[in-house]
Amino acid sequence: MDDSKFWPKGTTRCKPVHFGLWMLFCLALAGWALVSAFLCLYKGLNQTNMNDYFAFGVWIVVDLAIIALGAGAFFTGFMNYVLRREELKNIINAAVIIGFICYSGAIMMLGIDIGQPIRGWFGFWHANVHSMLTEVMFCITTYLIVLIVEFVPLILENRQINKVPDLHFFAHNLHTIMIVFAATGTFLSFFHQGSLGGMYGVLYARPFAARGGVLIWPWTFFLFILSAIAAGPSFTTSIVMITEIVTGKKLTTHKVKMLMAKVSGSLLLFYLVLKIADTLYWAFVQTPAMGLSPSVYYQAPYGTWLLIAELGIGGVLPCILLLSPQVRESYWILLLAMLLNCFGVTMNRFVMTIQSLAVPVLPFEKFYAYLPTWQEWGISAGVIAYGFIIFSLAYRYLPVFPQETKLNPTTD
Amino acid sequence: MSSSASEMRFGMVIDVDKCTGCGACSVACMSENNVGVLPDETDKIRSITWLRVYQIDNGQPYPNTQIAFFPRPCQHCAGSQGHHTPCVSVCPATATDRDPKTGIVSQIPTRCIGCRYCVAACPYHARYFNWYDVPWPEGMDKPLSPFVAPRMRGVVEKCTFCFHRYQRAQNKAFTSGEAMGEMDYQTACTEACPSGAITFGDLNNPEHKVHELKKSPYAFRLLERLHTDTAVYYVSAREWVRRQADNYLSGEKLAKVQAGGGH
Amino acid sequence: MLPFVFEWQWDIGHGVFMGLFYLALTIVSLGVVAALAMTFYDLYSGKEVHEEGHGHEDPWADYSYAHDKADRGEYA
Amino acid sequence: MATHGKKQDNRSPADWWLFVLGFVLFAAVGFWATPAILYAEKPQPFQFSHKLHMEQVGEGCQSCHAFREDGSYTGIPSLEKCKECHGEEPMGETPEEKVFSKDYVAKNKPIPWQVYSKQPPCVFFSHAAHVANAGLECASCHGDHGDTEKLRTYEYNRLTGYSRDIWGWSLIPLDGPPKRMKMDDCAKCHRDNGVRDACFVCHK
Amino acid sequence: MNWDRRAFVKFAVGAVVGLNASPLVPKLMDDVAIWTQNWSWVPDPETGAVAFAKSINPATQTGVKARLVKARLSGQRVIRVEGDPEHPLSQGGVLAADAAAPQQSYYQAMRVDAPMVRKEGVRGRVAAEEAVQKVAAKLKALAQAGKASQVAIIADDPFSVTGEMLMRLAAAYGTPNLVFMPSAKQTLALAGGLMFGQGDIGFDLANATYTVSFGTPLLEGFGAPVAVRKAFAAWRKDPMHRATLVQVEPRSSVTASQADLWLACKPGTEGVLAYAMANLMIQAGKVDSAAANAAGFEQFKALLAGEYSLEKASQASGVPADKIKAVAEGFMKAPKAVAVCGPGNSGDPGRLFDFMAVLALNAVKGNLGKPGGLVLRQGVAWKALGGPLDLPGAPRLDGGGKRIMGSYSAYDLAAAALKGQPYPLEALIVVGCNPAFAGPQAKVMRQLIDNTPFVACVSEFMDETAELADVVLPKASFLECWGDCATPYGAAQSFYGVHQPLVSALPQTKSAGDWLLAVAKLLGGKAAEALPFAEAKEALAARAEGLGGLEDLAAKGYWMQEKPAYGFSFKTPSGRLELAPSALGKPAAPAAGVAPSKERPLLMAGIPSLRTGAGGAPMSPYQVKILDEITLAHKDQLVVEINPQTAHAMHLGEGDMVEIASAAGKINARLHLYHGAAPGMVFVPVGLGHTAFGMYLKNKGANFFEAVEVAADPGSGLPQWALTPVSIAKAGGVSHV
Repeated sequence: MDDSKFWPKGTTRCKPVHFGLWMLFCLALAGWALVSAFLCLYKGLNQTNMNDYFAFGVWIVVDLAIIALGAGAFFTGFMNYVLRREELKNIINAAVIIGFICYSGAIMMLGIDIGQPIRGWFGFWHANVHSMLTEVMFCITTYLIVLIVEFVPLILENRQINKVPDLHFFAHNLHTIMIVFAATGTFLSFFHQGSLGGMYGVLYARPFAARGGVLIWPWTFFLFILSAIAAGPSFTTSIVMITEIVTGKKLTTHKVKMLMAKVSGSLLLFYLVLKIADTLYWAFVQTPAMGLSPSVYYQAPYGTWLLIAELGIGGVLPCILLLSPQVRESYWILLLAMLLNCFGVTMNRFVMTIQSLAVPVLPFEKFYAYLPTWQEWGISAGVIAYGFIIFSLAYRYLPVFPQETKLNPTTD
Repeated sequence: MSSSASEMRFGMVIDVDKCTGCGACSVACMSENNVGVLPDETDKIRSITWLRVYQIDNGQPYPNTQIAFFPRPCQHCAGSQGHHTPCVSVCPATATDRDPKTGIVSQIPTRCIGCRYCVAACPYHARYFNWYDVPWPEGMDKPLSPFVAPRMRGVVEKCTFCFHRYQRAQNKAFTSGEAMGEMDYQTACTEACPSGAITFGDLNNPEHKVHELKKSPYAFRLLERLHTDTAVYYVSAREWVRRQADNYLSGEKLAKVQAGGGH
Repeated sequence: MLPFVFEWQWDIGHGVFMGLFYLALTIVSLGVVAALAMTFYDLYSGKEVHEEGHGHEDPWADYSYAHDKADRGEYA
Repeated sequence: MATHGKKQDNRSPADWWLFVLGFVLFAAVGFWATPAILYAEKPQPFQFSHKLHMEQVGEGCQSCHAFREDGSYTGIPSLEKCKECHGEEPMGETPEEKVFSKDYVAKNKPIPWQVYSKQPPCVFFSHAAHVANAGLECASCHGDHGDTEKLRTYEYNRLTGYSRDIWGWSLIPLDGPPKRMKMDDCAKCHRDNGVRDACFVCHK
Repeated sequence: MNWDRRAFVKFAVGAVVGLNASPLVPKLMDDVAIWTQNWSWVPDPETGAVAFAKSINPATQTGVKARLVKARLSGQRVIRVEGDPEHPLSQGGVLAADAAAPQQSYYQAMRVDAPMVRKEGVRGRVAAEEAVQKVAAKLKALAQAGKASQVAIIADDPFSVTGEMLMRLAAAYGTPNLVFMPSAKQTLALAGGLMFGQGDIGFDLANATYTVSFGTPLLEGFGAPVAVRKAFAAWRKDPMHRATLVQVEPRSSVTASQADLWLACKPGTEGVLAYAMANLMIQAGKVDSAAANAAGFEQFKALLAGEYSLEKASQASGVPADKIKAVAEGFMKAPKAVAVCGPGNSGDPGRLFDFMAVLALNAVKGNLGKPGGLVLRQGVAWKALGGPLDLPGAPRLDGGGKRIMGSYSAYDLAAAALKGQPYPLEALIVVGCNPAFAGPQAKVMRQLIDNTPFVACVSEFMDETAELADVVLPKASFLECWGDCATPYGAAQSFYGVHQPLVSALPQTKSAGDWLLAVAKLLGGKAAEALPFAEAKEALAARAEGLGGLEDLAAKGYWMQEKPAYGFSFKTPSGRLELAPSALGKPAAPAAGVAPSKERPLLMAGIPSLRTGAGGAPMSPYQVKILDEITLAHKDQLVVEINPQTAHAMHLGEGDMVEIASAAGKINARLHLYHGAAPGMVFVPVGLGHTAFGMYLKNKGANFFEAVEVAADPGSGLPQWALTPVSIAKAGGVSHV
């Protein structure tokens, strides 16, 4: 079974049997997810460990994390098309694919997470415009459409599909006006990344999550955007680097990676300054005003190590690394710094979801901990498997990396 | 909080010193509103009791230990200082809404998509999600009331201040012509309480008992500092009970936050 | 999300929210329609399809991007 | 358009009719086939003539469908109400009444009528508010059901289980009750009469 | 026309666009969403006319009003049991058990829905005639063989019409072994009889301004709980100046917490405190005239001064002397003060000494027959069902005859029958109670049932006793049949409540009275003459003639003495108050209390709670649901309370799985550290641990009565199980922090 004629021009891919094995592994993960999804849909959400205190569980954490990490798509697109940083052209395709994976994966997970998926469209039909979640639902679905529109031309550039004239021209024309979609995507992403943060900031009756703000947007609105665009490029670049390690090929010049790292690092710095200011204000001014002390927030097992992990290991450390030129020159330490950056934003999403629900508000309530069931892990793993499958297929059959042929001169 | 003549604000005054935690209010509420029972109800944070009776104690060692009870229905918050009712403002599908005419927060299970954002937003844990499809074994569906629709799985439900009794009182008023009196619309828990600890009525109406009771110096509300402006007042002559209603820093004195809309 | 739905009352919240939302939707759909239109134009103007006749590494190379500085040989 | 290059000739103009054929065929399926599959019929226990009864009773609809003193509404009358006039021996000669007297009155078995306007369990419709307070005519929602000779066939939605009268005759919100009785139609009538309502006014 | 791929694509695109142009997609989306709102497995209760009917719940003695819906197709059903505002005792209040009653009677799996007979070990449904015939045949055979006295009957309430019918049937049939579940009414009647010659005593709580409750859960199961709570509400009407309530008991219970003052005494020393307060009042010269010239007053005064001085009492009870003094003074000064005694915290009938000490304190205060004090009740003027019948001569199995005033003990009966003295048991009939589960005799009763050749059971629920019985006759619930219940314990006015059938009973079920009449008819002879009624309603009507006829009694739901009868008369042998009762010859004195030993260092007592249900009747699903995690923990483990210091001393921690073992048996539970628990004690919820009743109740928690040790109370001869010495040890199983 030789699929070489589908490979992008001038590139070599691993033998189909290796690719088949890899696909089998991913499909096994996806199978586990399907079983979990069936159980949750058929028997109901009692299959999870969520309850009336933990209305949100690991699914929402993963949703928020992959949408934050998927921000690489819109921000790279924004820099490439709107800010005319042309060298990002070599990584924009990967960014778009990762963005598409994250958003479509998140929406599928939300489909299972809500109690009545069949009534999901009520959020659009009977919209409550004052709710941050409505804004999230509107923007995420619209931005997914934008991502699909950005992903389609890449698919149509597969060597065989490109032969069909209609599709060839359609892909080309879409590409010429891509700036329109990139700009709309940026506008939409700005709002829903913010609204995901706003979702927690507006909970004025939940002291841990509540924040002051400007007009209708709590500070978490802006903090979530900043942390997303700080982590997005890192996530995209680290995925590309991991693909390079796995396939043994150089996919983009190191210059592109250094640029992404530099952007990521500076945004991370900007975010950390604001985040630490917000945390200090929240811990020493806002919380006492509500009659609570930070020690109430940090109880076993969600102790202060979470703060250190989020802002220290996941924040300050990668920021320093990404901003120092020697690190950006290196390969492995750069990869490590970017992964730490992603780890930081994931911890932030975890803390804002799980810990804010664990903290009791009524003085006579108890502090509860939460541990997902295998079904919940199954569906989270399913999204990751879905990502592997889509990215592997895209890498194998679509011309994702323009510089690949030049960087890996084939012998014949 | 301004209240025009036509605007009613139904609320409760619960005397904690009369409540002995017997649970009659909780059971009467579940029987009145067709709340189901799962085979295993020991997981208390998944058990649906619209009115949950919390047990609190003064933390003193033997022999000065004292316990008391907070029956906690939905507080039907009005929200204040620019904030809406905590749960109503967050629902994406407008499945829950606060009726300005009666001050009651409604919950429509047939529109709820089960995203549970309102459950996370409510600081009083007064909202419950149907994690299970409630089993109705042979005979258990007979004592169901036709005036409240039983809920399906995957939706949120909460105390409605027995609004179906307001609807029936409204029907009676329409056909008989007289206006609705205080005693025409009473909740199931108010009627059930053997110690008469719960009083229900229109907080804005001077003739209703609650209008006076909420003015007692011993009256307080849960989590007053969050400015949720709740409709359920609690009364207790014991200072340690009043102190359990809100979060205080160790040194803070109780008088700092006064009940009865002193914000 | 449509004005004839039950509890619809116009207020600035609705105006701003729905306005921006429909704006974004129209921009995206116009973009796609524009691409389709250009495709039909290309099809019927008989433009040639540049298949793999010449194994040029960079698929974008032969398209004259006046503005595309990238292909003026500045690979690192 | 001018012909350009060799592409033009292998596209025969006949191609487009295939698109139109597909369009028309499936549009027909959508418009005609789905209602036929979606809605099914259930027979009434026996025929009933409102017209015949309206001529003989004193206060029109209220004589059988009346208010109770606590303001609730009887809706479909119970067997006891029928027994106020009917006995075990049929009064007229119509075959329906024989079935009624023999199978139901004699056996004292309640009549399992298919109710055209049965609202979903989550709806609280107050006749008191609409008839006693707002003074609406029965026909404004029930149409000419009161003067029909025979009961029309009862159709219900296979998927939702609700009678077609309340949610199924027409999709577009132009024609209101009795042709279309979805939530928006009730809301429209409320809005036109300046009644600002909360969810719990109509839901339970 | 070449049908190539491009043509097919065009057709397909046309089809898709065409389909979306039709209303198919929005219609299906809408209908599928509506389908989720109308699932078939979610019930749609039928509406109908609402009606109300009055009734009384015999289990909780609350006057209730059932809310009925008369639906067009499915007929009449009860949807709510609410309080009856016009009822003088309950005044509209209900308990959790009342509000959950509809579930209890409708839930099929719990109910016995048809008569059952066990053939070769397999229990099968039979027709009513066959079941009754089997019971009657067995009894007739025994009577002919002269073994009539070797039949025992266990019932729950001696004052109900069923109780009276059972007395007449037992007497007519010829067996002396009719035993009722022990209750505090008997202890109070005994104490009153000894000191005043009056058994029918009540406490006028509503008018009292200073109440001292000795060792009884006043707010958690004393008398008619709702009536007491209405008095409690009256005390607390105005939060600024409230009537005082003092609770005397070892544990910080609900009553102790709601009381204005709690005297945390050592277990079993409540009576000592009552005597000490009386002594203080005598020392202060504040003695009522009736007490001053009571029989044996000098002897009483000397005993109190000697044995029960302030220091001795404080030392014995562990309560600081100044607190005892303060309460004694408060009791002295208050215009309308009353001391209250009643059922113990473990549901036991109470110790006679404690009751007599409390009555003596009331006598010294002089509130006998005064508002807010001890009052005599007029007694319900119901008509007896027939002429007096002579009691059979044979000795009673539970040795009841020897004791004063015929007290009952199912425990002694079971123990004696097992030993075969004075004679073995041939047949056992259980009517309307669940002795194999509820009550100290649970373990012994199960052995007795196994060894008794014939066991018949008239039961509403398939409970533990019914599951072991040979014949089970389905009893109707109080919502489905005629029945009554008499004055609750400690009520100030005598009372008589009637419940009527509001809902068509399950086809085969009848009231207990009907089943007795059916058996009596088949027995014929004297038994038939003793109960000359066609159905139980007729017997009730006969009884109700004294109270103005059954019809308007049923409509009103109750008969009640208008207001408490103030004024007091003594019917003692000496014609006056007897502080040293002639039957005893000296004032009451406590016997040696139950003491913990080395290998059983702790004392176990029950936790009185209105949530865990009353007596053998099962808790309905709603009641099980409101048990919080300090009563029934995750995975259905019972939770017991222990004082943190005691637990620490025994190296036990919060959430440990422990095994509590006494001489009689052992139970497994999870430990909960509670500051309010008295040191050296462990407190166990009562009423859980059923092994029957289907998924809502089966195997939830452990049964307190499995580990209870029973001893006869030296004074009243009634079984006494308030305190049991137990050992406590970790029982493996991971502790859930």
